[in-house]
Amino acid sequence: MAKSKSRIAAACVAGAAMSALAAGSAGAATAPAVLKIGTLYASSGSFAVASEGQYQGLQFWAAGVNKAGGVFVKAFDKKIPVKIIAYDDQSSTATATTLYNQLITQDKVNLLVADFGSVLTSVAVPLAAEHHMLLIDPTGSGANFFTKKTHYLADVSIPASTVWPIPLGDYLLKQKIKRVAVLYGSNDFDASQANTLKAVLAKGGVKPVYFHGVPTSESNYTVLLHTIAARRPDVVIELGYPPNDIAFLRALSGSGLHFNMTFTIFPGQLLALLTKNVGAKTLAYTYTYPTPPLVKFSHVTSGLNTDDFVKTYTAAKHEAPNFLNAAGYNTGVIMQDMLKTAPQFTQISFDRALLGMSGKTKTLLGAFKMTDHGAQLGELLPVAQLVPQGKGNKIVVVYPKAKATGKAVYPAPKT
Amino acid sequence: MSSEPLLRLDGVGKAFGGNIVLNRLSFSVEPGEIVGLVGPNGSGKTTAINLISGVHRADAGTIRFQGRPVQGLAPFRLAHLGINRTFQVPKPFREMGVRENIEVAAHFGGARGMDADAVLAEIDLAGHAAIMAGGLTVNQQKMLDLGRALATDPKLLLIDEIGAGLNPSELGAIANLLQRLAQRGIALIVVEHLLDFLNRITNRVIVLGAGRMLFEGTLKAASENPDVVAAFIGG
Amino acid sequence: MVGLLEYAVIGGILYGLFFSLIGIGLNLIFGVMRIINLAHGQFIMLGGFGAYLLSRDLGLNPLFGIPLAIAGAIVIGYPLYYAVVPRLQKSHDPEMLSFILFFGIAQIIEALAVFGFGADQRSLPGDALGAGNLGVLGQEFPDSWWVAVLVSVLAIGGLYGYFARTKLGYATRAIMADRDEARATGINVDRVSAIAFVMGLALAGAAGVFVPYLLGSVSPDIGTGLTTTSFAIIIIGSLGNPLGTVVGGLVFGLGTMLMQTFYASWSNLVPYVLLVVIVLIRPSGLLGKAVRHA
Amino acid sequence: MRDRGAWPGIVVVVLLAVVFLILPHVYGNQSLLFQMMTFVVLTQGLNLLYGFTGYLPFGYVGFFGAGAYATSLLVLHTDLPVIACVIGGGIGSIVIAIILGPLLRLSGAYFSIANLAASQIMFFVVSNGNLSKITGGPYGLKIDRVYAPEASYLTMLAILLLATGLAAYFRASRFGLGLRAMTQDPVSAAMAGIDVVRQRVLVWLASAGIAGLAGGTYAWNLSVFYPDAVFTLQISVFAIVFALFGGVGTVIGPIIGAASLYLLYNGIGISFPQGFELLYGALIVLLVLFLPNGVSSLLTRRGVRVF
Repeated sequence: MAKSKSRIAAACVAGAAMSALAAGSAGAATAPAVLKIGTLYASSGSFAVASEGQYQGLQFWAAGVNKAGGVFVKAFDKKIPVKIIAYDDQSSTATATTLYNQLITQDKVNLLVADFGSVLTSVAVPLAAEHHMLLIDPTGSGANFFTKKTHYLADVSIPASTVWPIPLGDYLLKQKIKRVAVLYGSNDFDASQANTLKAVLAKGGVKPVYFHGVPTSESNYTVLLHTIAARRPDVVIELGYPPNDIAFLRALSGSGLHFNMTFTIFPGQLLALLTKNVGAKTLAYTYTYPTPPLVKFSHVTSGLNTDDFVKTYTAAKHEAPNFLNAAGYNTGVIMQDMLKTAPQFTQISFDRALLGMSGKTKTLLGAFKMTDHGAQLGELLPVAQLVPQGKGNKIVVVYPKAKATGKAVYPAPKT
Repeated sequence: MSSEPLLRLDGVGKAFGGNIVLNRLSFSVEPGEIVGLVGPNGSGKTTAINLISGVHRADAGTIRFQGRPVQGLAPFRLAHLGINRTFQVPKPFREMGVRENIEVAAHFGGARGMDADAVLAEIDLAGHAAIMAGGLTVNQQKMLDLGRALATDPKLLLIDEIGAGLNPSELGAIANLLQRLAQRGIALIVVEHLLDFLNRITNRVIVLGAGRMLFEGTLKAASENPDVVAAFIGG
Repeated sequence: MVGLLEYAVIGGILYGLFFSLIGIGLNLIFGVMRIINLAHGQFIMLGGFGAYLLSRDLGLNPLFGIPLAIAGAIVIGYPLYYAVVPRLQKSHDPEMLSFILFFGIAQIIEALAVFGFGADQRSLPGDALGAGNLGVLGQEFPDSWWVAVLVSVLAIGGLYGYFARTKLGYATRAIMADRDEARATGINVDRVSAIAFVMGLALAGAAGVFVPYLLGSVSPDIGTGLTTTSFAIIIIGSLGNPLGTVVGGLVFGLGTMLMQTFYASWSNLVPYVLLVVIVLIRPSGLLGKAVRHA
Repeated sequence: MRDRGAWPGIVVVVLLAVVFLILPHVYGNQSLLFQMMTFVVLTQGLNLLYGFTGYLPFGYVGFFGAGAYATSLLVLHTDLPVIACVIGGGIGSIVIAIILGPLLRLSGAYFSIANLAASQIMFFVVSNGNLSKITGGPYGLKIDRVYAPEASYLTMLAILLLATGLAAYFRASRFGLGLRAMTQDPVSAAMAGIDVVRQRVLVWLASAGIAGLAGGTYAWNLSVFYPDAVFTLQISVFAIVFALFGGVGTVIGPIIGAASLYLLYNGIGISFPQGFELLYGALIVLLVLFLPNGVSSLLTRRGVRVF
């Protein structure tokens, strides 16, 4: 018993020390010497790859602004350097909950940025609202989050996954492709896309010939592909996470089966990873949603445009950026604009500033459009095809017309 | 009621995976009686005890205790009714004190008034009350098994080879103890290979051979019965 | 496009045979040592990364990952065995304590793998085990499946031969039947167990070589899932019985592939529902005690 | 010797209450305190079963998740007060435990792994897209209209005291003496008149109920969650590791184990995140090798009877 008491006492002392040290406070009237941005990332577990990408993008942004003397904060009419305080949640929501709280209550960060994805963002949503902190949410787009008006949630870098497949569905209808097979992971991200796609197709009178969820952990697609092939689809759409896409594409190339059109999500976000794992040859003629930097936005109102971002990022990190790096960087750019326009240094003023920027701001990810529910409508993802070029593949945007850079090769030739 | 014996088996049988180990066993036991159960290894003695004490369930026949059928009852219910036993390989609660071993049975055995100290004195372990049961010798552990059974205030005790490995003076002490228990009205069924020991305490033995009852009567008469002799010699 | 059922059945048999190899190392170690190697899946993962490194840096065929797995199992397995197993077996509850201890080891391996290889998915050249398809009864499967199945059958057959034909194998079986008695009859229990431990790890590593082919890719976080699936398989078959693992693998493979074909979204339930149902009907697994004592 | 009565239990319960009522005023990260209590509750709940009957439930998280879902669905579909919904979560878990009762016929590793499988089945069923209309499926659940960190903190504290009280009862009562007897030898325990099956089932239900209450309160505290958050195997694993670290079969062992290791977990996680998994893994290995009966055995070895 004595032992447990002394441990708890130690915790008390540590706690007291921490609260004493944490001096700065959100909404303080005097300018802080450094702007504390709190965030989480996952070094291990199922979200590690994506989360670290996003975190590196944010770090790249912070390094950039600090080199220029910090971000301009309108409320204090001066530049203030930023400092990122980041903890590792290891893809665990339980750990993430305490760490978000740590950032809010102990580190008293000025701005709170969520970890990658809906799962690790979810636990921060009520916590931020409770502590009246604006949760800046780069990639958490769960349909559950944006159900009411709030000052404490802002999805900044990707549109809700429910709207992603709208152009894809329109494209299929326009091309009069009737035999559609959809195979999706049973998780928020993939299932919500599958359901949107189904609804879009239904409007055009198309009912998928195959429409099934598989476990998110699914890794063997050989027999599934055979079952799908038995329905003689023209297009097979696989909505998954990167490991699913890799397993799916490898199984497809090994199976000897061939479809006129194959679509998966992640070649458009993590092209290097997918190419490394499944090979350029297998990826050829696959369709995807291309994301920056695979599609370029050259006219921006804030931050670097896509090409400049790729150049500077590659120079700084000796590695070409992917979408998640861009999303992390974009989060920084949006915050930078927000601080530049918010008249007061308060969370509500920040949220109003973001709403004010909505529809007027363009970044390397395209247009920034946010609802008062905090949802991002932004730039709809086009449809593109990977077309062989040299040893690799190039992205050819095929839909919508306004963004198209070429015509689709349909049906896809056997490679 | 008065005509009904304490325990009565009628045509009791048991098979394990098609292998018949006990076939149509019938006998009865009166209060205060000590009955010996003998037979070569594998003849079904321990199985008979397991069936009566509820550790296994009979496939055929009826077992009546005080006139009511008891086959199929869980062992703890039989313990509450007054049937208890010891084990060939003693099974004390090894990481509990000797006294705690007795207390458990006194508390849960349906005889809450039982005095643990009296039981400890009876089985001659009063001096070891505080040590862990696992620290006792095997023979002491057998006595502890007996003590745990006694703490439930049994009417019928099934004693499975308590004498093996004891020296003559220890055997004598146990024989005296068992006789004292019988005098209190407890019926005992004693499985034993040591025929001298049995001869000393029983009036009646039941001889099993290959799962069947070969003989019932005095040990002396049994030793003259040709079936019994054949079973023991022929194996 | 006939024969969805036939395709699923043949696919299930092939997949199941491969998963017998996935599970068998765990079962061997449990059977001989009563030790639950909760890091089993992490050793499979290391086997996958071993083959990946050979293929990427030395340009070797991934099949060289198998001898590398054996070498790795010897280098890691012997010291690990002597460092932990005898100590665990002296404890009051080796089964449970080994579970915890190997959970710790699993964490260590996973952390080191993330340090060493990064958290990304990696895979092996798709055509290294043959780029075509091979059919049986008109149902075609990728060459890599057949190679994986062939290796699985050889490895399990080899293990069977080891048990049936070699002196060490006899000794191993004696230990599986009764450790103390085996020691009493003069068998060097520690030496034989150490060999079985190393073999268990080597089988896990060898299975890992094929993971990128049958499961798409390998990454540091796949270990835990493989461990729980392996558990289901060896319990369905019956703990401690290597032959049972093949039965368990086949039941798992067939169940999964049939489910995938007809009720795709429920296919992940297969191993666990089978496990619970079988364990409740036959607590000792499909090939329970009857076979072990035979 | 044994009959020290209820005093040690009362002392521990009062101490816990005082400590966890004061802590939030000293240390502001209430999520950390809440989760620490959650893990102490789960560790104690697991200890009830493992420490007092020898059955190690690898799938203990299944009851936690079942409680979380039962509570949340009650919040969404009824007008009951949240506390009643949390109690409903406990009852929901007990119902699951009754359904899974036959698992108790299994022993050792078979029980543990079958229980693990059962928890995975619950997870997969709850998160299956075909049941989205009922369970939220992969989209998870949102009950943020009742979000109340203070109230859920106090509720978790009440559950912590309940779990500790139960452990103290098991430790000091005749009922608990019976449990110890049947863990050591079930056949002899039956001959001693103990209804082994009934006692074991009661403990199983109590243990499941504690996890269910904890799960319900945890869901209330999160208020937006995906199935994975309440069904992740990490929760079982943590409870097992914490219990073993402290020492099972005692009242304070699991409390010490969970509180200290959880603090360490966060300490490493916050100060040295890269090395976290490695250090934690190494710590577990060293513990099992050198302190297999938990830290409370350090006292036992010196002749102190740990309560």
